[in-house]
Amino acid sequence: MKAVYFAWVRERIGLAEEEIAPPDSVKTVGQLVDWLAARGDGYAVAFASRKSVRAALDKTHVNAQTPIAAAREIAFFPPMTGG
Amino acid sequence: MKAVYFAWVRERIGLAEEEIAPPDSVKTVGQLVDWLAARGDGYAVAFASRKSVRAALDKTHVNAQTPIAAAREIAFFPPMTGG
Amino acid sequence: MVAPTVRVQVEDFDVAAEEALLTRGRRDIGAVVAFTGLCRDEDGALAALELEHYPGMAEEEIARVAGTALARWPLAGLTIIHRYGKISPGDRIVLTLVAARHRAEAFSAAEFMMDYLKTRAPFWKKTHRVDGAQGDWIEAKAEDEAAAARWATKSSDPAQ
Amino acid sequence: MVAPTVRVQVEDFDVAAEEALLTRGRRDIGAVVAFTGLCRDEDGALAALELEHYPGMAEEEIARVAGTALARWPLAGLTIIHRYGKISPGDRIVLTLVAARHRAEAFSAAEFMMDYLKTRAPFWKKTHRVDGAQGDWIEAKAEDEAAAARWATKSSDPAQ
Repeated sequence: MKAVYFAWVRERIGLAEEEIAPPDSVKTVGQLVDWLAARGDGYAVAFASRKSVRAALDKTHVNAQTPIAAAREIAFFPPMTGG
Repeated sequence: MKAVYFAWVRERIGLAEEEIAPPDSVKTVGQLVDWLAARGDGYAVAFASRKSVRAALDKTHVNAQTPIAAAREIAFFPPMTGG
Repeated sequence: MVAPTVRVQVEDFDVAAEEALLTRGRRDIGAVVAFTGLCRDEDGALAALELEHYPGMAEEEIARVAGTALARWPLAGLTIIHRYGKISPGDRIVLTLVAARHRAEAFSAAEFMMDYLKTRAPFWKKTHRVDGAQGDWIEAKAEDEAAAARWATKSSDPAQ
Repeated sequence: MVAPTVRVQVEDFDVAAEEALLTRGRRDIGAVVAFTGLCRDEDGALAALELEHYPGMAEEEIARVAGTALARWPLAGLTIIHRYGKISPGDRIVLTLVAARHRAEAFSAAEFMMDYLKTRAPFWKKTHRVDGAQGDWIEAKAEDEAAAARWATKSSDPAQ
């Protein structure tokens, strides 16, 4: 699946997007965050405060409990500051 | 003093404005309304529903209890429908 | 202290031009709310509205309510324009323009101004009907009184 | 059913032109509320804002909130334009334009849209400081969450 990152999540990870292939044991958004956070220092810093990072699955807001299922794109970003 | 009338108060009385000279016994806005209402049919119809007529003394909203005192202009009109 | 702009006029107004006047050269304004009131045709029954006003008092009363809004919210600018005379369906009647640092006070002040204009500014609307019949004076609505009443506070009710 | 106009763009927008598009030829609109959000210079400290957005999701999310507003209030028209990219102090960032028969629903829908845009639309603002220092990302405010939360109802909370 494709992972996309925005704002300081993007800056800390050092990538705007990447293809990821989490193991089958990663079933929820929260489990995917845990798996990503273990990939390296940038990821660990980006996800250090779990509650400061929001997620969207195929461009719809989701929470940590949401199953990833067959989603093609997952996005991680800080709380939004539009308007 | 000058009396000015607006909207259907003006139409019913048949005048936009006039000079009036109420007797000294007329001390409040309410008493002035009673005095005017007795001046003729148009006035009686205009002031038939006391609560439907609003008043302003020298261009400031007032109520029936307000003393006329040395006011130079009194206005009578229906509830406002601006905006 | 911000001075409000208040105009009562026959002519139409230009919302964009008024907005530019209020914000030009400013870098401290984060929110502008522009409310425009338009003449509706009442499902085709209305040919025009005739707006009568009390010259002098209309301007004074609007300025007084504007002063209350400026005392109540921290605003950067406030413009109110109210037309009178004959107005056709689709035409503009009234503009309330509020500039502020933040959106909450801009929205509140604009809605407050409109609620008070409806019930306190000396304007009256007579309808001209499409069928040529002499129209009636539009009656004041209880819901407009209620809308104005919800802004009342002990310290700053312009109705006092 | 009214279809909202939603645009996410780099270019500035013209409030008057958008308002004309929404009201032209209509005689059933009594109220138009235009909210414009502008870039403040934070008392001279800010050189510019850099707005990042999530292409695709930004449009979809705004359209979804607009759909909720249209289901909740009887509106005649709704336009939302949100810019991204580099924006200087004094420049426009966002427009919410609501047309309706009556003012109460126009004000409510406009404020609802702005409260939800603040907390739900995927935009992020980075500051560029006048002193040339690398600016920070603007943090989400608890008061914006609270402002959005007050619109929640069992039946129509777009956060659900």
